[in-house]
Amino acid sequence: MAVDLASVVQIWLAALFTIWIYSIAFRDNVFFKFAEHTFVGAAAGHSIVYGFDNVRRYGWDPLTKGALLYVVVFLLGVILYTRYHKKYFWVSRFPLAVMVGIGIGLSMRATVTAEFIAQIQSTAAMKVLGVDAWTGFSNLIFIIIVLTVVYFFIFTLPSMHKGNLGLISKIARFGMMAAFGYSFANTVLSRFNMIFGRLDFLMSSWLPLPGAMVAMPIVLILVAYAMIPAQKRPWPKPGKTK
Amino acid sequence: MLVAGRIFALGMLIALWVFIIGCMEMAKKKLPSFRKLAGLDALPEMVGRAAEMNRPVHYTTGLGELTGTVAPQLVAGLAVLGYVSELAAKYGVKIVYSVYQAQVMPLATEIMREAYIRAGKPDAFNAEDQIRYLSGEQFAYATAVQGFAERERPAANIMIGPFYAESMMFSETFFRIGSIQLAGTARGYQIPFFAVICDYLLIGEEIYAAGAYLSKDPVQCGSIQGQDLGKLIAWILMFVGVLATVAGSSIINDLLKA
Amino acid sequence: MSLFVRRQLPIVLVFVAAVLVMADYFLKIPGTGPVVKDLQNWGIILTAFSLGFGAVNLFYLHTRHISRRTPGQWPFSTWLLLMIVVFTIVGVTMGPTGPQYSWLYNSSYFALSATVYSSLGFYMTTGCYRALRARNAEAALLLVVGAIALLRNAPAVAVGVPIIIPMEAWLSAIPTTSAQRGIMIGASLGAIALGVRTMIGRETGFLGRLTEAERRG
Amino acid sequence: MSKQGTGFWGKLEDVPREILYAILLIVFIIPMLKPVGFPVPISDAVKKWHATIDALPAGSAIMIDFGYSGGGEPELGPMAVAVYHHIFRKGGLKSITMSTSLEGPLLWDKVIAEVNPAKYGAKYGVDYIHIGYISGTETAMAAVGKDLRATTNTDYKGASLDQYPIMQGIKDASSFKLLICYTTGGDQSEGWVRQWYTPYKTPYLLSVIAMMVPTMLPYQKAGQIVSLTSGAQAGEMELLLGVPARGIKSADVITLTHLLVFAFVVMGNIAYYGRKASERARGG
Repeated sequence: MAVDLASVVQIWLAALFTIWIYSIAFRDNVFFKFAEHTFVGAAAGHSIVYGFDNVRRYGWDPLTKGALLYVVVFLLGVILYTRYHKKYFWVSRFPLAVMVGIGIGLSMRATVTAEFIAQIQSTAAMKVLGVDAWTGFSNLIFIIIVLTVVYFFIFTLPSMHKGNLGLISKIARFGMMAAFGYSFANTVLSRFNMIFGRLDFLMSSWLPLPGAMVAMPIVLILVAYAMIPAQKRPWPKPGKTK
Repeated sequence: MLVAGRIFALGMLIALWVFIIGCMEMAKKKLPSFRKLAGLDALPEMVGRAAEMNRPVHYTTGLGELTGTVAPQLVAGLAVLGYVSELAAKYGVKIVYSVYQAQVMPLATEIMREAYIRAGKPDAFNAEDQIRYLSGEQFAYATAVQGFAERERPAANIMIGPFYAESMMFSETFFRIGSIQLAGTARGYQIPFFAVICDYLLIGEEIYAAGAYLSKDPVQCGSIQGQDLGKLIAWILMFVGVLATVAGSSIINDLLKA
Repeated sequence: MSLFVRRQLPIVLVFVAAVLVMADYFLKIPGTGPVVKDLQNWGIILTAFSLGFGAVNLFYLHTRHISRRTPGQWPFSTWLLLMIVVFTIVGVTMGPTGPQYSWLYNSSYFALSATVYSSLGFYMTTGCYRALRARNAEAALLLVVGAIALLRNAPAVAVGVPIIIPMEAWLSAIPTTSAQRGIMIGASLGAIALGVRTMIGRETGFLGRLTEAERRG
Repeated sequence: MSKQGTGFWGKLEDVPREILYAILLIVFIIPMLKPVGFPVPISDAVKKWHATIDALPAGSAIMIDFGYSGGGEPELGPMAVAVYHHIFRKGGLKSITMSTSLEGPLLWDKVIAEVNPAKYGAKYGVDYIHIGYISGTETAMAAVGKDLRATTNTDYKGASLDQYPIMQGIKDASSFKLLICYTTGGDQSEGWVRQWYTPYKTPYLLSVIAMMVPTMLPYQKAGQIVSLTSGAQAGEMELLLGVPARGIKSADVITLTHLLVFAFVVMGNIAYYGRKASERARGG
């Protein structure tokens, strides 16, 4: 397999990081800490890179092409960073207020339709009669669960939950537990697919490289060694690296 | 001037605004009463168990910032922290609060100190030992909490707030060391893990109700009451709509489409 | 500066921006369209500016570790800051999709971000073994539904035991969808209430740190 | 809360996690070394997704959001690859991509390299294009929906959009016949319903990581999403299209590991009830 040096180094780095991160499932150790700090630093750096790219493409480019109003946006963008100033932190509230305001406006205007009215409408239109018995029964169960779950989340009218009415909340809890069981199984699927992705990378990209088969046990032994508490291992002693 | 097909939505939105603001105003005069929350009722038993076993209670509120969209969940978590601290002070149990957000530290200190004063044991509170800022990074915070669990083996673990991927790590670790657990979050993806592993659960919006009920804050209580009216309307519309559909009428459907 | 400018004016701005965006959707008012269009594009640029916040926060936190030589932490802090600098320099000077940046991304960030969340799969496995118990009726229901979905998600099982396919389809379409819908209706009201509280200045989280006078005001 | 027990059942309940992990890893690795080639059934959601793209008239523009992060790549990468095969093979469609996730542009590069559009005679700027990461998530969706060219005038490399024939006639959401989103985030999957489906009624195909499927189901039921698939179904899409790749490769592993987890659940419960029974027998 002909691979250039840059790709080889890339695969080695990615492989080491993968193993180091997985070590956390067993115990905290110095290699995990290193990989984790790399992750956090890289994520922050990546955000800056794309933030810069966006500011340049959507702000700077139009500005240099003559859209002078963008000067205001640039000023607002820069004063966002006054939030770190001891005295003038409050100046950053103005651009933040614009962002928050847009966010609220966009979310509220659509939420009331997409997540409230559309859901009510779809429930109300379900047929219990005039369809085959099984569909009718299923739809009935559906309607009962939606109604009981909404009822369950009514908090400030305690009389709605007294005595026999408590049964409604019980049904709701059963409905939600079924949903949680379903979600849990799907999460297992997601996480296992992710593990598969990483193991597949290790086995089909890294291990075929020269030296990887020898390196793997060494890497694993080092990680295992790093998991021994500092006081119990012969070297290095606590206080030096940890 | 109105856009066809969006009229009912606008009317509904305005109605909801009126409910929410109106209830907040009303709550200033008289707080609404709340239904029982099964999760909260378990707390005295949990803290009592810790007292019997002479082991600490662990509390944490997950990630998120007081300035972000999940702030209300964090606020709810802090309100419950006050109540649990008071219980712990009364039972003479040590409660340890693991913190992810440095900005929360002063607020948490105030809340816990007041709780100890309410319990009549102001001297028993030691902020440095009981409020531990671990890290502002998700997995560093998560591993630090796990380390604490393994070392000090708390008898009870309470997690209320915005939780992310660390929910599974926490609930599994505390389960393994035998802690009795109460968890609550409004982050939908994480509720199933809590439901599977924890002994007691506050489901989704229940944490807001718990926080409002315990803090007696009129804004929070009123807001929840306003939302309840919205839920009542949704309930009635669905109920009547289903009956109308059975009767062959699409009156509710047409109304909602307006 | 007066309390009004510091505390009330931002809330007024929130209110105005939110009302404009909503008016553009619900009402036909000549002139709002172009204004909201600009406003949204401004929102994009401001968000882009705010993408540096994370790095600044980390910078504050970790320079403190470095200057105090926090045992066991400061070398990692130095490395973390170095990573931020390297990513920024390579990405900004050589382009965010250039081969150099792409190399950097694939050798570190991509591998790490793909691995970090997958490590939870291990916790889930032990969770399944130890905690997924039929302790009571609710837990038993959760377990049964979860087990059926697990089996359906194993492709070969679904082929071998075809009955599992309609069973899972029903569980997904009926109880799961309906319970999620109930939760969604409640949560949508929560989102609207949060919006209202922010618009009228009862939820001031976004203002950040409040001074003593502002808290009272 | 676990009850640390003694005796056989107690020990079985308390198997050290290292052993459970080791068994899991072995079950992962064996089928990777020796693929079995288990069969895979094709579900209705995947068929419906496929049919939706098939039914698009020639010349239709599709908006595609690469809204996932690296963590979702093993699921959503193969799905995006398979769908691109379909789009390019059908031909005559314009796929315009943007990203609401910071990692989107770089992940898109990976996917395109894997698809190799040139094989189908598809050209960048004519048949497909990437207009870049746009920050602000829902704000970005709303802005692009309202007026795409007012939001951005350059592609993801910073080249002017004017030079690309694919952008002719593309103005706003109404220029698109279909919306596709691959994502690991709720802000994205739900955001497109709120910012595109709700105001513009653009037909919406969504692929998310499996764990997000349940929360998105109500939208599908209400007709706001035409077809909802999980990235884990990428193998089914590959089979349907006859382009077996990474998605189908995972089928063996997923089958065996799921059976293992199922066995773990059963064993755990047997141990639990075994311990309870023996406790009752001993102490009552």
